[in-house]
Amino acid sequence: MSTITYREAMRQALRDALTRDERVFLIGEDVGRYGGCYAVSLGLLEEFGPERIRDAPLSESGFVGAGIGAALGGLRPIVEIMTVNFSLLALDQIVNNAATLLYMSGGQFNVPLVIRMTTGAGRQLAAQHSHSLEGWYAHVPGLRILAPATVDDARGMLWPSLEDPDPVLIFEHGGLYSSEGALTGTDGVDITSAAVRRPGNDVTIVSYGGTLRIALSAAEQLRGAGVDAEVIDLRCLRPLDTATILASVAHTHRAVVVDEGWRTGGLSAEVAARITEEAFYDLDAPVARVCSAEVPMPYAKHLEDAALPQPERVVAAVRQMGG
Amino acid sequence: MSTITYREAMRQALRDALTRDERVFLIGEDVGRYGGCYAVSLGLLEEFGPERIRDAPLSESGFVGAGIGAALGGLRPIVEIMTVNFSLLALDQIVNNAATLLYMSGGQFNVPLVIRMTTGAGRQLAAQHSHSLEGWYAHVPGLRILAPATVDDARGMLWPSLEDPDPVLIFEHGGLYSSEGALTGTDGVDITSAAVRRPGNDVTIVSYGGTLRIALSAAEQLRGAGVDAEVIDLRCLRPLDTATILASVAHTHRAVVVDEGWRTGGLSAEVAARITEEAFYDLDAPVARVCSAEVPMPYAKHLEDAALPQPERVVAAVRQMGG
Amino acid sequence: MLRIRRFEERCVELYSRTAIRGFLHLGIGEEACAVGLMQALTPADAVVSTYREHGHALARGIPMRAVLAELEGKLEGTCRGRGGSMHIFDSATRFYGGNAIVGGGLPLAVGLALADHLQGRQLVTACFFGDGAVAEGEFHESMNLAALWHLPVLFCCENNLYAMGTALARSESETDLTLKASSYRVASWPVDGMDVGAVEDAAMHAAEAIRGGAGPHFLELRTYRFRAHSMYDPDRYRDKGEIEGWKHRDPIPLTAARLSDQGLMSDEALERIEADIEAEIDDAAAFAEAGTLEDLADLERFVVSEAAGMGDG
Amino acid sequence: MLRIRRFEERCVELYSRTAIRGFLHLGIGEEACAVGLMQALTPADAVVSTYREHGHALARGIPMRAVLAELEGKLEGTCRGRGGSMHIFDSATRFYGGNAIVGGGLPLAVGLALADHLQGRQLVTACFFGDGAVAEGEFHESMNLAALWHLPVLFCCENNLYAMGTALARSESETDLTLKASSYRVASWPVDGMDVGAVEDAAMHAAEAIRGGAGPHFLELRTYRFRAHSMYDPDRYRDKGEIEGWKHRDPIPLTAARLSDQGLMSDEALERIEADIEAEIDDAAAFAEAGTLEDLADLERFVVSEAAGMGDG
Ligand SMILES: Cc1ncc(C[n+]2csc(CCOP(=O)(O)OP(=O)(O)O)c2C)c(N)n1
Ligand SMILES: Cc1ncc(C[n+]2csc(CCOP(=O)(O)OP(=O)(O)O)c2C)c(N)n1
Ligand SMILES: [Mg+2]
Ligand SMILES: [Mg+2]
Repeated sequence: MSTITYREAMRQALRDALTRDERVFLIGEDVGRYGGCYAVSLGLLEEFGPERIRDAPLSESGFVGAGIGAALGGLRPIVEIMTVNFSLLALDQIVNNAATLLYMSGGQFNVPLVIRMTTGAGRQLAAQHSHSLEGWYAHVPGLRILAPATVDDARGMLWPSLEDPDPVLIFEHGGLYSSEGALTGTDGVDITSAAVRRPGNDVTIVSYGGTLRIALSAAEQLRGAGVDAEVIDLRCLRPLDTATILASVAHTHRAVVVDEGWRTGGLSAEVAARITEEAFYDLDAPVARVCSAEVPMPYAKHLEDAALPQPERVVAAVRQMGG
Repeated sequence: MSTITYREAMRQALRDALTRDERVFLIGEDVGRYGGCYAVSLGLLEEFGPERIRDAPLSESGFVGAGIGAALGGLRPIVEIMTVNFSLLALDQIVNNAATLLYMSGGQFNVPLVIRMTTGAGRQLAAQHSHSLEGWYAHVPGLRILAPATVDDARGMLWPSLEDPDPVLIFEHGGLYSSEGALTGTDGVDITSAAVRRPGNDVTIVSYGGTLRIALSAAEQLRGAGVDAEVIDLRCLRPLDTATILASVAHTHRAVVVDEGWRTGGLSAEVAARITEEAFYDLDAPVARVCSAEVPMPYAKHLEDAALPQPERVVAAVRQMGG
Repeated sequence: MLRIRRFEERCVELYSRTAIRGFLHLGIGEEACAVGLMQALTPADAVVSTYREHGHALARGIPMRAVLAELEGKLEGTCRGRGGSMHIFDSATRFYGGNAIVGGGLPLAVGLALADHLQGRQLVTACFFGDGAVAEGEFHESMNLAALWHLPVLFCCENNLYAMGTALARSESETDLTLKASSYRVASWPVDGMDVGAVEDAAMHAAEAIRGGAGPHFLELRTYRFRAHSMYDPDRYRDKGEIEGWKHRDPIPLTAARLSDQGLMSDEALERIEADIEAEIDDAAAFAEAGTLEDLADLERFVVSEAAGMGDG
Repeated sequence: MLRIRRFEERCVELYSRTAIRGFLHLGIGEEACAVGLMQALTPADAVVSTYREHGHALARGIPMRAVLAELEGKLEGTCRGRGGSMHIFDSATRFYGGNAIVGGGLPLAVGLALADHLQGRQLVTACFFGDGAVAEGEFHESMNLAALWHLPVLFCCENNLYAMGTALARSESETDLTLKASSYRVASWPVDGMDVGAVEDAAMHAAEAIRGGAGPHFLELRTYRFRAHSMYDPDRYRDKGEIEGWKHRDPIPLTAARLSDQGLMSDEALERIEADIEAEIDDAAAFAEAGTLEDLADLERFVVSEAAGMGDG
């Protein structure tokens, strides 16, 4: 069993997809000559040529829309938006075209498109480069939203996403690219369900993407204090795998949601609302949320650290609910 | 006490603001010569001239950004985005500039800007013209989000919004423009708190903007069935007036949230999560949500009706919780 | 053209009888653009349109029955009644909508052309949009991408001089739209959009060049809409004289006169055509009226593909 | 220019010592653009910049101490450490950032100019952006708005031939950016961005015209960055020869040589200037290092204005 970085896992997934299916191509800013803003696609230009590793000018709406059109035209585009921050410029195309064409056309035109983008904060990139807006995308019917948190998911989610006849958005947390893990397989993974990353009995910690590490670290700290936490990795943010969450809560009777997005109206609100709706009488305490402070992300490290969810805040939330 | 349409109330508010403060101007697509897509600004061009009633080309990002710049430059712009559907094209400017400049500049540059837009469905305008995305905006720190549901609020919210030193977004539900009501005053109204539109004892129905009518109609139906519902109009979607909601729930022990947005990750999730967090032990049943079906809005009337929240669905939700 | 004109006139009636609802945008006056342009396309080519697309849809060959049923929200419509007037789609003719976001179709056209290009197909993607769309950022991004990558897109700008109530001169600092196209190195020329022959010639010429690998082309079709922007528009922003002036250039009488001058169409023939058209419209109207409504149980169908079987929400 | 160059060189050191973090974009090689341009502005004019803005900030007169303290995330920085390298703001000099969204500042400049125009002030808003930004829709929308409304914007495109690793020719179908400006009827001309005198002359000329009511102007400042895009960039996409070639046109030795040829600067004077600059940088570095950190209790300050007292969240 080999150890590999998240970045390398994504690159393998890309290479694999490009090799397996001629219709697949990668398009985005600096994916080719530069090798990808986060070096994910480094070397692919040399391997697959400029037609299939296509550098796009700075025009997010244009090339995301072009990806949608290319999908309509029979290809299987992988569009890379450098980061979620810039995806706002392409949001109209994603919401009003990619997510909508199939329904609006009465079932005639599906959009087999994959959009990848980096998300998250933690590297002192300040307000305009630190958004966690995957929760917004998870609001939109017609989209599948994935958040690989492990190297296996980074490696395994792309191919089934390309096989999905509808648009799939993959959010890669910027803080994960250099993280390492053991790759257990190279086949596609299930992209419909959440995973229990650590079984436990006393409290359910719900996390995804960049917050899985935080949840696991909090669980370790809690173990020291005699609290046995179960950690869930949502993996698929839309549609949400409510069943896995509910099964856990039925068992632990308590839940904390850890989300790097802002608290108000974030994905954490939906998870909390669902748990409460479906498992109200199982709960011993209200579902807690540990999210980012409701501020544009500040640059200074001490401020950024204070704004972001930290394991200690998760531990504190659990303790507060008497868990 | 005069009766007046919501449209006319908005127009009076605009005229009043333009008269009171020379720095105020209105900018947007077809606000001038055409008279406004929903005829809100009809006649204002003749009254205030083309410099202050400024028709903008189709370039949402451009003219919204220009509004932000003009606010930085000492003016008090009112930017009209024809409908929330097109606001996606300007979202980057709103999130990354309007909402962020004050914080990012360490308190130096506030943005005294008002953005108005029509929201909502119900007129068979189909998938790309029927969004209710105010919940997204309510996610963003630095913005104040208002949703006038009555003629008094349509008349009274604009001036205090212009006095707010920070960006305020006003969402006007398209189905309300022709509705009539009694105007009780022309002074500015409070833009920080929710209102109890109908006092009651048995269940709290939380609504805003276009769903207030639905909530009130449901309350009437419930009265017939012996259930005395309290109806809350949120009015201000960010910051949320949690206190008013909690006071009601403390009294009724049950709550339904009625929201025209999609259910997953919508504003309704936040309201439900807050109530549960803060009033868990007051609740006799989990908070229910009545939202739009998770579909791109269909054109056909029977499908659109089925997709939208209706009083009957609110009644059913209340009955289901044993209220 | 006459078929489109009469069809849309019937739409007005149906709208006042509330059989059609929502926004209804008519292309009355602009029929020569749709009809002339489509002559240059093969069935395998693709079309991307706007919310003012009845003419494009009919000229492209989508059956009138299905179009009208769609406008009436019926299951038998092109989109099962989910789209309505602004969203006609048809896979059989590669008609990719019907887009109600101004400028929203342009990037799609770039992508469709990219797919043809990468798959080595000598096809054209015709992309319609209005003069108003030219101010949107998506116009700019799409023109640049298509030109940079030499893609087979035929940009068809229906310049009817107004975007709702905004005249072109109050929307563009440079009102010669062909100059704009040139700034992307896109070959472009202005065309009399009221002359169906001129549109056809220009489109043929452009499509041929595109198929030959000459990259994107831009046609500025100079036209005019005789009616208001939509059924909601009181049309306060235009001079009645201006409208009347343009009516002298109505493509339908112009074409009829030309054909009859050339001895190609007798009065009788014209009458017969009118009768045939009326019969077709009556038939379509009866079809639409008799149409059924999508089952409410199917409200959530097609949010995701059925093949996927993975569900949403 | 030398002051900016030495300042940025110190930034590199501070970055490797981790005193500066996040993204750091240097303008080394491009100093003549910032310095030349600012000569044409009065203190009342406005500046909108990008994430590569140290040079603009210093040339505009923002104290070096405050800039460096900002880069180090200190309370004494221009933005209390909330902004960092990409977000320098200064109300005293009307410096409106520091924008990390490519193209995001352009509409702001249009609005600032609109405010001046509507309030009858004869001011100029100078808006910096790179060649990469030209492909964005916001460039297009902003150029059109400024031109349509005759607004006093000076568009300053720092064309350094690359957007990260993407060469201009792989980003624009038309690489002559002045032609693009012309397509909006915006007066424009190319300028040798390595020649501070040429930049100053062009900026003076344009600013004067703008103040005289001639509407927006566009300067294409042809320049080059000697270093990588950011500290993270391994700079694999450029030929070393290309970089070396441009180094012969380094504005600093060029200017020094010119001044000494003209007898305007002795070697001694240059040494003195170097020494003064070093002293200023040392002082700024000491100031920044001694700076304090914002109190954590103030994390949520300035999300909304304090005057408002209405809170958020
Ligand atoms: C992005 C966007 N902004 C605004 C609108 C509202 N709107 C619909 S049509 C229209 C005018 C478009 O004019 P033009 O492109 O010239 O097309 P025409 O209607 O003249 O055919 C406007 C402003 C919209 N649908 N989409
Ligand atoms: C909208 C957006 N897309 C992508 C990026 C990532 N990015 C940052 S700088 C840059 C290149 C910009 O090039 P240019 O405008 O030429 O400015 P330069 O860096 O050369 O000064 C890119 C792609 C961004 N910041 N914003
Ligand atoms: Mg038009
Ligand atoms: Mg550049």
